[in-house]
Amino acid sequence: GAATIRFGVLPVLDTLPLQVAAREGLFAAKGLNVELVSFMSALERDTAMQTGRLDGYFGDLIATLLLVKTGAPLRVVSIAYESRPDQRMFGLVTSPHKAGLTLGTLSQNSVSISRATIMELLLHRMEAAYAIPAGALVPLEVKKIPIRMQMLLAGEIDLALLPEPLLSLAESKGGTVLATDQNLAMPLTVLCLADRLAADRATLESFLAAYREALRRIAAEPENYRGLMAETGRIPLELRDSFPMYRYLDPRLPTSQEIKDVQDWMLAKGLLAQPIPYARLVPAS
Amino acid sequence: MLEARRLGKRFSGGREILRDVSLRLGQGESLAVLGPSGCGKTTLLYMLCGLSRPDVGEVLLDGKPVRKGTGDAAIILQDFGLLPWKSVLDNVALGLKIAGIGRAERNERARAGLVEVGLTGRERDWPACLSGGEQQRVAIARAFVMSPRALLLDEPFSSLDAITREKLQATLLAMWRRRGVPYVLVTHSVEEAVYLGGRILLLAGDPAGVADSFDNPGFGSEGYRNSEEYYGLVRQVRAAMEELF
Amino acid sequence: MLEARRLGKRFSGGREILRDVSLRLGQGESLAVLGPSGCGKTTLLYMLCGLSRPDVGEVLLDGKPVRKGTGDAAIILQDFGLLPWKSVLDNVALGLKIAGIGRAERNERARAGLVEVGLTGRERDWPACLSGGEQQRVAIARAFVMSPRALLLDEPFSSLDAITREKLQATLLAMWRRRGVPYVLVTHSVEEAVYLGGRILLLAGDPAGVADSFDNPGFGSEGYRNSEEYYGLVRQVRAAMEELF
Amino acid sequence: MRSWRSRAAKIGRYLLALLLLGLAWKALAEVLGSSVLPPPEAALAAFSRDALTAAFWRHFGASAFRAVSAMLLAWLIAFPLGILMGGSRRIDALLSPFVSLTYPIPKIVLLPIFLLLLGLGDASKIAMIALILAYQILVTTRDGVRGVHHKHIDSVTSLGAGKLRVFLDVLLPAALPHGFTALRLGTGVSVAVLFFVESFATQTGLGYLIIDSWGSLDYLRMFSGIFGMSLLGVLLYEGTDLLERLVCAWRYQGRR
Amino acid sequence: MRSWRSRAAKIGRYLLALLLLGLAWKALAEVLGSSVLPPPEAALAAFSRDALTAAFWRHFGASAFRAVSAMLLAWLIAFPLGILMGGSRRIDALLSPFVSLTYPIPKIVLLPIFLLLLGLGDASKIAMIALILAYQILVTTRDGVRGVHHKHIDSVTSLGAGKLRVFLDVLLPAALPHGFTALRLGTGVSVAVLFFVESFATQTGLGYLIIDSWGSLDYLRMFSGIFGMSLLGVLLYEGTDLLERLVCAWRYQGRR
Ligand SMILES: Nc1ncnc2c1ncn2[C@@H]1O[C@H](COP(=O)(O)OP(=O)(O)OP(=O)(O)O)[C@@H](O)[C@H]1O
Ligand SMILES: Nc1ncnc2c1ncn2[C@@H]1O[C@H](COP(=O)(O)OP(=O)(O)OP(=O)(O)O)[C@@H](O)[C@H]1O
Ligand SMILES: [Mg+2]
Ligand SMILES: [Mg+2]
Repeated sequence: GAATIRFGVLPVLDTLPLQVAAREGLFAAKGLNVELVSFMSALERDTAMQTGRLDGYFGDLIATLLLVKTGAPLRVVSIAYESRPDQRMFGLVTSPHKAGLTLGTLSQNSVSISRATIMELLLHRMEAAYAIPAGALVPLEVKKIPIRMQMLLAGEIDLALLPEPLLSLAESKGGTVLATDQNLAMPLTVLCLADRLAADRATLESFLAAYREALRRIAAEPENYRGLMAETGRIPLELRDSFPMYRYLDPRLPTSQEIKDVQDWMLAKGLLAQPIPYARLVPAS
Repeated sequence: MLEARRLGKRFSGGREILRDVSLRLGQGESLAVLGPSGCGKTTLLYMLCGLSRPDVGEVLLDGKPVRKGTGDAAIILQDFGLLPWKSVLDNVALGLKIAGIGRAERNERARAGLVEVGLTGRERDWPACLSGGEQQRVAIARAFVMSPRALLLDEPFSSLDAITREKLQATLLAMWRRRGVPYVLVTHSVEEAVYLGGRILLLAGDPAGVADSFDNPGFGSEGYRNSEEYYGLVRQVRAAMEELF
Repeated sequence: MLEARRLGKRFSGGREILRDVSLRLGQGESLAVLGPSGCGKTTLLYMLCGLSRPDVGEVLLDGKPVRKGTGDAAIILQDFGLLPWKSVLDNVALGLKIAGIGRAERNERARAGLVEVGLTGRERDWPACLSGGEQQRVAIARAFVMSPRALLLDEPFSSLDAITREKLQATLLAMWRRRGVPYVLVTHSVEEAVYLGGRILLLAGDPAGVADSFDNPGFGSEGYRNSEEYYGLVRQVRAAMEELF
Repeated sequence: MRSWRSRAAKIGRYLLALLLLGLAWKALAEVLGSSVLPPPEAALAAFSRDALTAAFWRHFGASAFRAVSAMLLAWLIAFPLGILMGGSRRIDALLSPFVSLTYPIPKIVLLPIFLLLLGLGDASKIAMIALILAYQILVTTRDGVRGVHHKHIDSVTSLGAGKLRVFLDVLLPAALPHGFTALRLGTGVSVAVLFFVESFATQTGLGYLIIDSWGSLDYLRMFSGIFGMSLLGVLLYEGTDLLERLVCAWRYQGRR
Repeated sequence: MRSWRSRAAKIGRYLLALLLLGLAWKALAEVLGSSVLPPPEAALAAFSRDALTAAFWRHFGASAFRAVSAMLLAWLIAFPLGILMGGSRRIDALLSPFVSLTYPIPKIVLLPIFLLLLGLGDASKIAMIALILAYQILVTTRDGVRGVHHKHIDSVTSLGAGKLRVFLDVLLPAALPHGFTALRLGTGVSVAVLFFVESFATQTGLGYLIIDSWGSLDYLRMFSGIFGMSLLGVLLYEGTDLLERLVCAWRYQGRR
């Protein structure tokens, strides 16, 4: 058959359509041989991508831009998840021990994030969107998300920026969600393919078609996929039944403005030295 | 007063080494033990000072069971037992240190001990830099500077030249005369046994036991080694050995 | 033919141990070395077999510089040098194994060697389970089963009882008669030196050198130990020692 | 071979240790609250449940395979090298700088190179564990061999042994106990590294199980994984002990 | 004390090792031709630049402080315990099961407990490194002390020594070389663990520097961090060597 496309994924909710497409043979039906390779953290996934051991991956825009900066032959082929008003993916949540905190009473409270990732950008955007004064939040680097979560629940840190389903879990344990990504209107995660695959029209079309088919199936029978979502998105046991089934938008490319917004922030942070042309980031049309 | 009552010993392998060995050694007495190589002499001394426990019988020092770790019965081990990580001086002073004697005094006594065995100037050397005979002399000094209630010597002069050996035999006797410490001497030299042992024990057999014993009242005196009595006993012991071993 | 030419040795500490020691030992000859404890006898043997390099002078075996790791000059080390991780049999067979002799043959020869030193039945024991004298006998067996071009013995019988010692002295002489292997024997027993050394060397001084030497043509013969000649030489050597040491 | 009685005593001591650890755990769990530490009885119950599933043993087997292969690989390379370095001042002087310069590099950062050379599969995982173990085996063995008494080497040399035989008859047996120490150390290290290398490109292994459950804060499943690791560790550790008793029998001799 | 000449030779060998490692690196970089492995000269240039900044030395100092404190702490606890276990069959039989049961637990999973008990600061970081080191020191020391020849103990006992003096005069000195081996092992381990513990609640330390640059795919800065780790490791390693030569002088004696 066709050469294997090894596609790196993380155990997060955004990857459900990919999991469905892989499990239900949707890629195969389009003549593609896609193998999902799971990673526990972005660091190792990026390294595998960079060393050419992956042919595509799921990740956030920041990681993608950094990878392209270091010369990884990679194109964004679609947004995987973008923030939307009716569904939250990230949020700023207080520790159960600090449940009384509100946006107005923040002052020098520690918030744990992980630097140079989408987390830091989200915090930046939330501060702007919710008019949180500078200095009200003191970022505290904690790379490992489970540790971040545990420290929050134990009250060692005041707030944390967490993805779903951990956000809901923190909330269920008594934390208060102060801010979410719902109104930020920004793409959060993307699907990328190696240059050579993205340049091949037929492959690209087949890939996206399979992905669309997965979206269609999820939308048609969401409850059929609860188990898969719980397993691949690592939904804690106690939330498994109550957790809402996530909805996903049709694939589309990020616009040049959306990319520019992210790049501007990265340039300001020193993560990028110069902007990467939009044409270098998306498949040649 | 050191007393061993019907000692018996076998090793874990199951071999019985010693059976029914008894001896008594009062204050101011001495005992020389002769026996073929591997008969159990070292094993006997280990039991006499409590380092090893007999399977049968008991060892009493002044009426109480001997216990290891008291230093009551000092032993010169066959393989010297010097600590490689201590200097010669510290090795000699070790027993004194354990007895709780202050640094200044114990170093002085250790230095005197080293002079006595002819190792002046070697205080700061490591044992590994010493010749076999020098190591043996350090072990001798280490036992001699102590004040034990009994002294056990396991072939203490085996690696020494004749002159040094005679000098140290004299030192042993002088010490014994001065302090009256009873000693047990294991040796392979019949001459040495007869010169130094107030009583001579022959161990032999399998398992070994006391096969023969000789009283030797004249031992250790000035001209004894040139006396008829001495030669006679040497011959007598040798004859017994030739028969037994 | 073993030849040492004006050997000198000092240790890293700076102490000069030996100076200007020469000796020659032809096929079928033998040499006994006497000297006070710590004078450098062991050091000399180490140089003779190439284990240690002299700072001055050279050692020739059959005209060629002696090299370590050839097994040409076998040595019985003062501290036996048994390998604790090898059984008694394997220790004895070690030299043969190194010489490339097959397992069956070397085990047979090693077993015979053990019989000769009176350790039948101990083949499978570990050295740590042996008494001092038993260890020494294993070391003797190990050297005797080999076929070296020269044999160096460092106080080989020091831990043995008189009977065993005499038996093994006889074994050494028998081997020497059979194969003519020249040997150098370091000992502290004047009697042993006079019985076994075709030539007797006295080392003494600081640094030590050859202080005296005695020819001893009658050595090793049947009744030598009861002869006037023997007693005379023993007395003569002892007198020289008393003067020198 | 030791008797059944002493073996029973050993098992008894293990049970005692388990009991005491359980009590300490219980106390700690009470103090800290269950957000980081589930109560031991719950964890034990979950473990007993999981231990009956084939999935658990698949994880166990995958980890055991990786750990044991890595230990073997590391040992085969590092043990002889350690002996060489410990046995020869010259070789040691030459190679030591390489060791001390590269040893402190956190090997994790070499992951890219491993991925480049060996891919995403078990090979790179095993190589990574083996690399970390190899350093430890090397240092332990070398230091141990350095302590070999010179008289043993003299003794064998005087019998005609060249370098090879000194290596085989002295350095190798003298190094064995240290090699076993290194292996014992290695059981813990390889299990710790497993935890790291099973976080990429695999969905099997106890390390994966632990990280995955940690990520979803499923502490009970996580502790099943930890129990599994502990079990694996004990097996490797006691296995090493047993092997040592067989191979280094001479060490257990000579007491009076 | 060794002479200046031998010290110069040592530095020479270090330079040689650096050169060879550089060449190997260069070759690997050429062959792999990947951005994950920058050419050594670029990394070196970046390092020389960074090494002139105060920030770099702040990272270095923070890591050095954590590593050295952890090594001290671990040693103070585990070394005496190792001697006790190695010196007494009874104590060993009782405590060994605790070691073999808990040693294989990846200590990382205990991090939350440390954080709760000790807070987010340096204390929990140091404790975590120390815990991992302590196991290694314990096992190495215990195994080493087990190998002490019984005659040394007999000898001191016969002079009247009780357990305390046997401990101080025999087991302790006999254990020292093994303690140093453990410290040498520890240099590498503590640096590796630094890499992990500096990934939370700190913005100083070489581990942080490395992960942060790795995360932002800034490989040159990452290699500066790695160089820093290597430097730190060499200093600790050679420091241990020096200390051993001073404390265990008797080990370097007795060759002919
Ligand atoms: N490694 C060393 N470093 C320094 N000095 C040493 C070393 N080895 C031996 N010596 C010294 O060299 C001298 C000669 O030692 P050697 O072992 O040759 O004596 P020996 O004549 O065999 O004595 P013995 O009869 O006691 O066996 C001794 O004084 C000893 O202390
Ligand atoms: N740990 C042990 N296990 C088994 N057998 C042992 C052990 N230690 C000693 N033996 C055996 O016990 C016997 C007596 O040993 P011991 O050392 O007491 O002899 P010895 O009379 O002192 O001999 P030597 O004169 O050679 O020193 C020997 O045959 C020896 O092999
Ligand atoms: Mg004995
Ligand atoms: Mg000597």
